Amino acid sequence: MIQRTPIADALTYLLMVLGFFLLIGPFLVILAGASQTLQQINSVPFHFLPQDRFLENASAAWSRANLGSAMINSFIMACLVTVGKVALSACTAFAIVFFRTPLKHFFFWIVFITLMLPLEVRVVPTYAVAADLFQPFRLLISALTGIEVSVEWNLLNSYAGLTLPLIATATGTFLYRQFFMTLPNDLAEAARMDGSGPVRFFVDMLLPLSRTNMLALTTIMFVYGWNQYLWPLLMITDPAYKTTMMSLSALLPSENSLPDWNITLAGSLIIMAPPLVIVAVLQRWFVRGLVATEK
Amino acid sequence: EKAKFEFWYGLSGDLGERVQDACKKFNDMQADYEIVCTSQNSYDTTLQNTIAAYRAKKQPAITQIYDAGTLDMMLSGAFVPAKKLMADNGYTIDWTNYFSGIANYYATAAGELNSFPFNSSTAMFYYNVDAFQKAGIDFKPETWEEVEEAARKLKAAGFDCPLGFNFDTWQMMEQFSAIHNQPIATQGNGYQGLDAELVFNKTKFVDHVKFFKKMVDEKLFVVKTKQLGMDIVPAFTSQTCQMIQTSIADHGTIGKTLPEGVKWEVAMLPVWKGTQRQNSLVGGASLWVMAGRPEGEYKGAAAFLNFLATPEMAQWWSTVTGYIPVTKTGFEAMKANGFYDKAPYKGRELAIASLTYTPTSQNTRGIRLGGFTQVRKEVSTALEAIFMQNADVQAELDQAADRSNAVLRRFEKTYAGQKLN
Amino acid sequence: MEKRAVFKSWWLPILFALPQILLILLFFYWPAIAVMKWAFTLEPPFGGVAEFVGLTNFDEVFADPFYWNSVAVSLIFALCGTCFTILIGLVLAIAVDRRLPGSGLFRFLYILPYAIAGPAAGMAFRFILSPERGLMASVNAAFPDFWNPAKYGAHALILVIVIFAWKWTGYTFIFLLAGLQSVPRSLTEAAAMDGAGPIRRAIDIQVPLLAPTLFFLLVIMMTEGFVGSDTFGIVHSTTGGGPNHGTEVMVFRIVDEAFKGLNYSGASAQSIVLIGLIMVFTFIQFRFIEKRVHYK
Amino acid sequence: MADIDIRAVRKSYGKTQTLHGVDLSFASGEFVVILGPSGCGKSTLLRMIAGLEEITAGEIAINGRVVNRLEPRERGCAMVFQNYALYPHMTVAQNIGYALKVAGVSRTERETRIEETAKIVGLSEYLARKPAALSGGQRQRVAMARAIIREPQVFLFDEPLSNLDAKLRVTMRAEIRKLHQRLSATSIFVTHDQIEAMTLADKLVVMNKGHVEQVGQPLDIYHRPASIFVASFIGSPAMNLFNTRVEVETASVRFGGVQVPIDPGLAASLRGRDVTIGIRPEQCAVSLDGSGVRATIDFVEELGSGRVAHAEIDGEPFAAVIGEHMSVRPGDRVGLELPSSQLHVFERDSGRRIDMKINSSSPHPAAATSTLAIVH
Amino acid sequence: MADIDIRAVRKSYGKTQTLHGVDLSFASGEFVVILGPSGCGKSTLLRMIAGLEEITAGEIAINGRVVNRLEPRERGCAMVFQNYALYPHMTVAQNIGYALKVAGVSRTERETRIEETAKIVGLSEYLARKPAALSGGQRQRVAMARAIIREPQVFLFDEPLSNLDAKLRVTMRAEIRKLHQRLSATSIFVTHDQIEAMTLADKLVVMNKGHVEQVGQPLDIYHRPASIFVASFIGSPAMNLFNTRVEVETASVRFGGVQVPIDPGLAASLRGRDVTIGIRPEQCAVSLDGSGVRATIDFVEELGSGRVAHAEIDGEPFAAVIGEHMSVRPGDRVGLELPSSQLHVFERDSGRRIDMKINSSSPHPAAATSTLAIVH
Ligand SMILES: Nc1ncnc2c1ncn2[C@@H]1O[C@H](COP(=O)(O)OP(=O)(O)OP(=O)(O)O)[C@@H](O)[C@H]1O
Ligand SMILES: Nc1ncnc2c1ncn2[C@@H]1O[C@H](COP(=O)(O)OP(=O)(O)OP(=O)(O)O)[C@@H](O)[C@H]1O
Ligand SMILES: O=P(O)(O)OC[C@H](O)CO
Ligand SMILES: [Mg+2]
Ligand SMILES: [Mg+2]
Repeated sequence: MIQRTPIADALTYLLMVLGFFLLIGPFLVILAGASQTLQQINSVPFHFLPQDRFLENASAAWSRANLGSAMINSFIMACLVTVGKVALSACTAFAIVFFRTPLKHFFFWIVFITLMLPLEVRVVPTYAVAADLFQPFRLLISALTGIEVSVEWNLLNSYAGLTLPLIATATGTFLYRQFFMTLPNDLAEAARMDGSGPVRFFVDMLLPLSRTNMLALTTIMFVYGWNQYLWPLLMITDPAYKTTMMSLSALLPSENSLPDWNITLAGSLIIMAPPLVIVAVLQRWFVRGLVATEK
Repeated sequence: EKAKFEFWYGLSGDLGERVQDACKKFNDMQADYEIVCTSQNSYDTTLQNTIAAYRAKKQPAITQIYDAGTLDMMLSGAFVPAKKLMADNGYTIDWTNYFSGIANYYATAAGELNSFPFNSSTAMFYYNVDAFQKAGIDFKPETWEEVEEAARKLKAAGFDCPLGFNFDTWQMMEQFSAIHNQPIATQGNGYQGLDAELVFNKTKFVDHVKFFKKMVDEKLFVVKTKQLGMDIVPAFTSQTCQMIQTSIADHGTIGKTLPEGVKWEVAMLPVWKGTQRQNSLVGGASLWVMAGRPEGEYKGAAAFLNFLATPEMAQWWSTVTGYIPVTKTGFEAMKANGFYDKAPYKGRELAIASLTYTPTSQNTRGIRLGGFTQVRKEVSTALEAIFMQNADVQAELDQAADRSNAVLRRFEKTYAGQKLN
Repeated sequence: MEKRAVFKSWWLPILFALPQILLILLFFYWPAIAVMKWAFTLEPPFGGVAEFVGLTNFDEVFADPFYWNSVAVSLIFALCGTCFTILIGLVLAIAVDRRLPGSGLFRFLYILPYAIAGPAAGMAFRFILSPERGLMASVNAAFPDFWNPAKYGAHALILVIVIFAWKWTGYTFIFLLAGLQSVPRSLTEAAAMDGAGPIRRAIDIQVPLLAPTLFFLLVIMMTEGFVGSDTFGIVHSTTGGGPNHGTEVMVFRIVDEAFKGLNYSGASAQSIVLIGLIMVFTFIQFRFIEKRVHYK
Repeated sequence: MADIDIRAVRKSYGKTQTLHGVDLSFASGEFVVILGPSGCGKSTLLRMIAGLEEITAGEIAINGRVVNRLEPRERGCAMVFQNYALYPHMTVAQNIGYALKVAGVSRTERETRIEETAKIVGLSEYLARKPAALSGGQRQRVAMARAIIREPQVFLFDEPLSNLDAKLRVTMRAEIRKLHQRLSATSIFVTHDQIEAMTLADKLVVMNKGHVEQVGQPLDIYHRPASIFVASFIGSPAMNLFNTRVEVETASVRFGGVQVPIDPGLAASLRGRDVTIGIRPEQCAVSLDGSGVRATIDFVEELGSGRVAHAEIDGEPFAAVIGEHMSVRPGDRVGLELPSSQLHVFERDSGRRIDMKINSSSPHPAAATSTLAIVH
Repeated sequence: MADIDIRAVRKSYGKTQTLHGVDLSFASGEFVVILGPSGCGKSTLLRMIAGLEEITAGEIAINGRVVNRLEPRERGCAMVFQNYALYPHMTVAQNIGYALKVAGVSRTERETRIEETAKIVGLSEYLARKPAALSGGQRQRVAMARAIIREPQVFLFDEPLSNLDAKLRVTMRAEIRKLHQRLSATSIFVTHDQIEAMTLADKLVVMNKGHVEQVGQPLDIYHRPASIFVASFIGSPAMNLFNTRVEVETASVRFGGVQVPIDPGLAASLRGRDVTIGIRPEQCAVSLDGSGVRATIDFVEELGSGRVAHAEIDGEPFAAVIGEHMSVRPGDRVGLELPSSQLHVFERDSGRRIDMKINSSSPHPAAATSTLAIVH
C-alpha cells in the first residue's frame, strides 16, 4: 500500500523498541548481572553493561546448586513428558476424531475436562496416588472379589513419577484434535478407497502430516516439562532426582553469606537456556502449529 | 551387604553439612548399616515431606522434626517411641541423664521420651561489643529498658540499625513468654489437654509487641527479613545491626562469619525490669523414628541414635555447631575440659544457664499445641501486618489468636477421642 | 464442526485412547475423588480414620476472611495479568504487523520470554526489581520507599503480575499477530480506499476482527492466571504469598494450607471451589472455541 | 466393467432426508454423468456407491452383488475427488502406488505399474515431485492415475474438473473421455457443469433436491426436458419460460399480447389449465419487420461467436439469439417468432412436461390420458 | 469521470518483473475491461492505479495529475474487490457509510446518502444486516454501494463476479452495465472471463505475461486478434491454429494435404516465411461431400444449442461448428472449407498478426512494409 506516513513508521519502531526493552530487557539485565563481579552487581546505580566474569560465575553456580545432575534430570524429565505427551495425545485424538463410536463423546469429555485443571489444583491427592499407583486397582479388586492384593508400585523419586502425572492432561490431545479436524475429509476417504485401514492411515498419513503440530507440541511440552516446579518440589526427596527448578532456591544467596546475585543470575541463565534454545529453534513451527489449530 | 536406611533432616547450609559429617562418621565406623542422609532444606519442609512420605508409605527410618511439630508427631501414631526402640534393640540409655527442660518438651506425661533430643538450642541475645563501646555503652543489656537505652545510644552514635528483628515468633513470642512466665495457651500451654486455648493476646507479650512497635517508629529497632533482602543473622554479621535475638545454634556461624577482631557477646534474652526470670524453652529439633519400616532398618536406626548419644559425638556436635549438649553428663564433661572457656565457644554455656535458670513452670515446660506451625504463621503474619503495615497491635494479635484457636479446634476435632499421654 | 467419522471399528479407538484415558483416570479422576472425600471429612495429617463433617470445611473456608482475600488476589492477579499481556501483546502485534524492515527480528525476540519458567523468572525479577539493588535502588534512593514489595502488599502484587505479564506477553503476541495476519488484506485495503489511515484502520477494522482471538486469549489467560503452573511458581519463588497475604493467590493458599498447615481437608474444600470456578471457565471456553464470535 | 443397480436408495442425516428414493441402473462400461445444482445429493449418491457413506434404505448392487455392507476397498471402485485429495506428504509415485502398497504388492511390481500408469496420464517426468509442486492439471492427473492403477471395475468422479480453469477443463474433459474409451470401466461422473455433462455422458442423470428428475441421453434431455427444472437448468442462455393459460378455441397461448399457436390436440386436452411454456433462445426468430410477439430490445450481448438480444416481455426477461449480420440496437422494436414445434409445455403445478407421446425413457408407466403424458 | 494515463509502468516484486512497461490511456467515462489469463498482472495494474501497490517505474496520471506518490484515499478511486472485502463486523449500512464516516461527514447526511445509495443497488431492506447474513449477489451489491457512495471519479473492479454462480453473474453483469450508464464514471474492470469482457467493455485490454497484447473494441479484437495469444485466448471453442508455410506461386498455404488459398498480395510479401494460420470453428464449413481439407471426425460434442465436430489434421486437433441437422458421427470422412477471407495470418516467430492494412487502433506506428503491417 502506498503510504507516506513517516510518523506512523517512527511510532511503530518506537513501540517495537519499547517492546524489546520490556520483553528482552530483563534478559539483558540478567546477562549483565551474571557477568559482573560481586562488587559490580551490588553497586548502585546498576551497570547495565555485561562484563567478562560470566564463565566464573556460571561455574560457581554450577557447582553451588549441583546443576550438572539437575540439568540431566530436567532434560530427561522434559524429554519424557514431551515424548509421552506427543505420542499419547496423537493416539487419543485419533480415536476421538476418526471413529464413529458411542464412546467418542465419553472419551472427549473425560479427556477435555482435564484441560483446565493443572496439577497444582489437585496436587495433594495426586501425590498419594503417585506413592501407591496400584491403590485404585487394589481397592477395586478387593471391592469386587474380596481378595486383598499386595502389589505396590511407588512412583516417588523416579522419572515415571516425575512425568506420568504431567502427561495425564489434555493440552496436546486438544491441539491434535483441532489439527485433525482441519484435515479434509477426502484425505481419509481417499486412503480408505485405496484400501488403507485405520492403523495404516494413522501411520502413513496422520503422523507425517502432523509434523508441524508435533513440533509445536514438542516446544510447548518441553518448556512445560522443563519448567515444572511444584510437582518435583513435592515428590522428589532423593537428591539424585533433583531438577533444575528445585535447584533455584539453592542458587539464591544463602542467608548468612554474601549477596552474590551474580552467581544466582548466572545460574538462572543456565537453567533458562535449554527451553530458550528449544523455543528459539522451533519457534517457526511452534507458531505455525499453534496458530493453525487453536485459531 | 549393609542394611540401608534413610534419615531426613531439615538443616541446610553449614549446619546441614555437619549432619552429613555425622552420617559419614557413622558409616565409616561400622560395617553393618548404611545411613543415607537427605536434607529437606528446612524444618517445615521436613515435617511436610515426612507426612507426605508416610502417607505414601515411603517414610524414612529417622526424621528430624522441630519443636513446633512435636504434638503433630505425638498424636500421629506414626512413630516408634524412642524408649521402646532402644529397649527392643538392646541398648540401655539413661533417660534421666537428659536435661529435664529438654526432655519435657519431647516426653510423654509419664516422662518417657518419644523422640531423641538431638540439636537443642534456645534463643539468645547477641550484641556487638565494638559498637557498644563506640556508642559509649558501658553496661550489658539484661533488661529491655537497657536494650532501649543502648539502642538510643547506638542510634545517636550513628548506627542505623541498633537492633534488628524479624517475625520469627520463636524468640519474640515463645521465648519471651517463657522467661516472663507468661502463658501462650491455657492448659499449661496445652500439656493438659487438647482443649487448650491461646491467650498470647492477653499477656505481657502484647505490651512487648507495643514496645517493639514504638521502637520501630523511633527507628531504634529495624525489621530485617529475607524478603527485605537481609535476615537478622547476616544483618548482625555484616554489622548492619548491633543487637539481635537468635538461636544459640547460630553461635558457630556468627563467630565464623564476623570479621576477625570484631568483639561481640552473647547473653541471655533480656527481661523486663522487675520480672522474675524463668527458664527459657528448648528449641531446635529432635529425631523421630518412623513406624512402618522393615525390622532391619530399626536396628540401624537404633545403632545410629546410640552413636549420636555417645559422649564423643555429643561433644563433637556441640563443638561444630552451636547446639547445646543435651545430656547432663555431656555438659559436665565439656565444662570440665574447659570447652566453654575458649574463645569461639565462650558464652554457649549461657544457653544451658538460660534453659535451666529455674525449674520449669506451667508456662515454661514447653508448648504442646497441635498445628503449631500454623499458629506460628498466624502470629508472624500479624507481626508483619503490625510492623510493615501499621496495623493495630491488639487487633492483629486478637485476630491471630482467634485464627489460631480455630486451628487448635480443628486439631482437637481431628484427633477427637485421643488423649495426651 | 463434526468430522465425517470414517472408521468403524469399536475396539481400535478404545485401544488408541486407552493409555491416556488410564493415565487420566489414575492421575486425574482418582485424585479428584480423593479430594472430594477429604473435603467432607477431617483428614488427619498422617492418615487414619477421618471423621465425616459434612460441609464444615466449606463453612470454615467461606468464613475465613483470608480465603476471600486470596480470591480477590487471584482475581486481581488474573485480571491484571490478562489485561497487560493482551494489551501489550496487541500493541506489539499491530506494530509488527506493519511489516517494516526488521520487524521479523522483533517477532522472533518477543516470543522468547515464553520459554522461561515462572519461578526462574521470579528469581531473576527478585534481583531486577529488588528495592536495594539493581534498577529500583536508584529510584528508592531518590524517593525512599517508592518501591518495596517486601513491605507493601500492592507492590508485591505488582511484582508478581509484572513477572506473569512478562512471561506471557510473547504468547498473546503470537496469537494476536497471527489473528491480524488472518484478517484478509483486502479488508484493510478496502478501508484504505475508504480513506482510513493506519491508526483508524487498526481501531475500526483490525481490532474488531480480532474479537475471536481476543476472547480466546481472555479465557486462556484468565485460567492461566488463576491456576496456571507459573502462578504458583512465581508467587512461591518471589513473595511466598506475603507480605501479610498480599500475594496469596488461591493455588498458593491451597498448597500452603495443605502442606504447611497440614489442613488437607480445608485445602481440599478450597480445591473443589477452585475446580468449580475453573469448570465454569472451561465451559465458557468450550462454547466459544467451537462456535466463537465468528463473523463468517 | 460392471453394471450397477441402485434400488430405492434413501439417505438421511439424522432427521433430514437427503435422498428420497433413487432408482437407477447403469450398464457395464457406460459413462454416466450425474448433473444437478449444488446440494441436490450428487456427492451423497456417489459416496454411497463408493462405500464411504452408509445406505439408510434401499440397495446398491455392483455386478449383481449387493454391496451395502461391504467396505470401500471391497467394492472395486476407484474414486477421483473434487480436490483430488492427494496425500501431500508423498511424492507423485508414492501417491499413485499407495493402494498397491497397502495391498502388499511387491516393490518391483509396484514400480513397474506406477511407471506404466504415469505414462498413460503423461506424468512420467513428475514422479519424484510432491503434489504441492504440481499445477492444477497435473494434480488432477495424479488423482486419475491413482484411480487407474487399481484397474477398478467402476470409476467414480466427484466434480474432478471444478477446480480447474476453463482451458484446462476442456483438455481434461477430452482426456477423461479418451481414458474411458481405453479402459471402458463403468464411470460415474458427478458435476454441476452442463457442458461437461452434455459432452461426456452416454447417459445423463439430472438430479434435484434428492430426486432424480430425468434420466436419458444428453441430447434427448436437452430437447425434451422432462420438467421445468430440467428445462431451466440445462442450456445457456437459459430457456425462456413464461406462465400462461391455454385457449382451446384458438389452440394458442397468450404471450406478450399475441396469441402463439400450439398443437391443437394438446391444446384441447389442456383446457383451461395453468401451463408454463418454454422456448430456447436459439429457437426464436427475431425479425425487424415486427411479425410475432413485439418487444423492445434492452441490450445486445456480443459474444463474438454470436449475439444475444435481451428484452422484457410481460415484465419477464426474454433472450433470443440473433444472426451475426442483423443490426439491432437497444431501443429497437422487433418481432419474435416462436415456432410452435419448438415450444415446450409444462404443467404449472407439478412442473412436469406435457407431451403428445409417451416418452420411452420414462422409468414409470405414464399415469395420464391416452393422448397426454406427463413425463417423469 | 476522469481520464487515466498509464505511461511505461513497470512493476517488480523483488527480482521478478511482473509488468514490463504498460502504456494505456483511458478516456473519461469509458468502461475499460482488462482481460487476461491468471497471473498476467491484471490485478497488479489495477492495484497500482488504486494506490495499493507501489509503482516500480513509469507514471500513472489521473485527470492529468501524476498520482504515483499519492495515498489511495487521495486518488478519488473506488474499488470493488474480488471477494468484496466487506467489513464483517459492520452492518450493511455501516459498510456503505464507512468512507463517509472516515471523511467526517455528519451523521444525518451520512444516513441520507446511505439510504439513497442503498436504493440504487436495491438494498434498502437489508441495511441492518451483517454481511454474513447476505447472499452472494447481495454482498456484491453492498460492495458496489460502498464504492458508489463515494461518488468516485474512477471505479475499479477486480473480478467482482468471479465468486458468483453462473446465473447470478449474468444478472450482475447487467446491473454493472446499468450502473455505469447511470453514473458514467470511468470504470476499469478486471476479469479473466471472456464473456464478461466481450459484453461489458467499451474498450478491451488484453494482457499476457505482464504485457499489453491488444487494446481495442471487443468485436474488433474478436475479429482481428493482434496476436496468436489473443486469437487463441478469445473465443470458445478456441480458434483453430496451424503452422505452415506460404507458397507464393499458388498464393496458398498447405494444410491437411490441401492447398488453402490466401490473398495473393499477402502471399507475395510473406514469401517463404513461417506463419501460423488461424480460423474460428464457426467459420469453417463442414461438408459431407468432401470438398476442401479432408478429415476424419474423432467425436462430436453435442452442446444442445450447437454441435462441435472434433477432428485431427496433421496431428493437431481441429474443431468446427456444424449445423444442427447435419448428421456426422465419429469415423466419418468430411471436407472442411476454410474461406480465405476468414483466415487469420500470424507471423510465427513474433506471434503478431499480419494484415493488409494498418490497424487504426494500434498505438504504435506500423514498422513494416508499405503493404504489410504487424499489428501490435
Ligand atoms: N454429513 C452430513 N450431515 C448432514 N447433512 C449432510 C451431510 N452431508 C451432506 N449433507 C446434506 O445433504 C445434501 C446433499 O449433499 P451433497 O454433498 O450430496 O450435495 P452435492 O449435490 O454433491 O452438492 P455440491 O454440488 O455442492 O457438491 C446437502 O443439502 C447437504 O447439506
Ligand atoms: N506480493 C507479490 N510478491 C511476488 N509476486 C507477486 C505478488 N503479487 C503478485 N505477484 C505475481 O505477479 C504476477 C501477477 O499477479 P496478479 O495478481 O496481478 O495476476 P492477475 O492477472 O490478477 O491473476 P488472477 O487472474 O489470478 O487474479 C503473478 O505471477 C503473481 O505471482
Ligand atoms: O534454629 P534452631 O535449630 O535453634 O531452631 C529454632 C526453633 O526451635 C525452630 O522452631
Ligand atoms: Mg458434491
Ligand atoms: Mg487478480
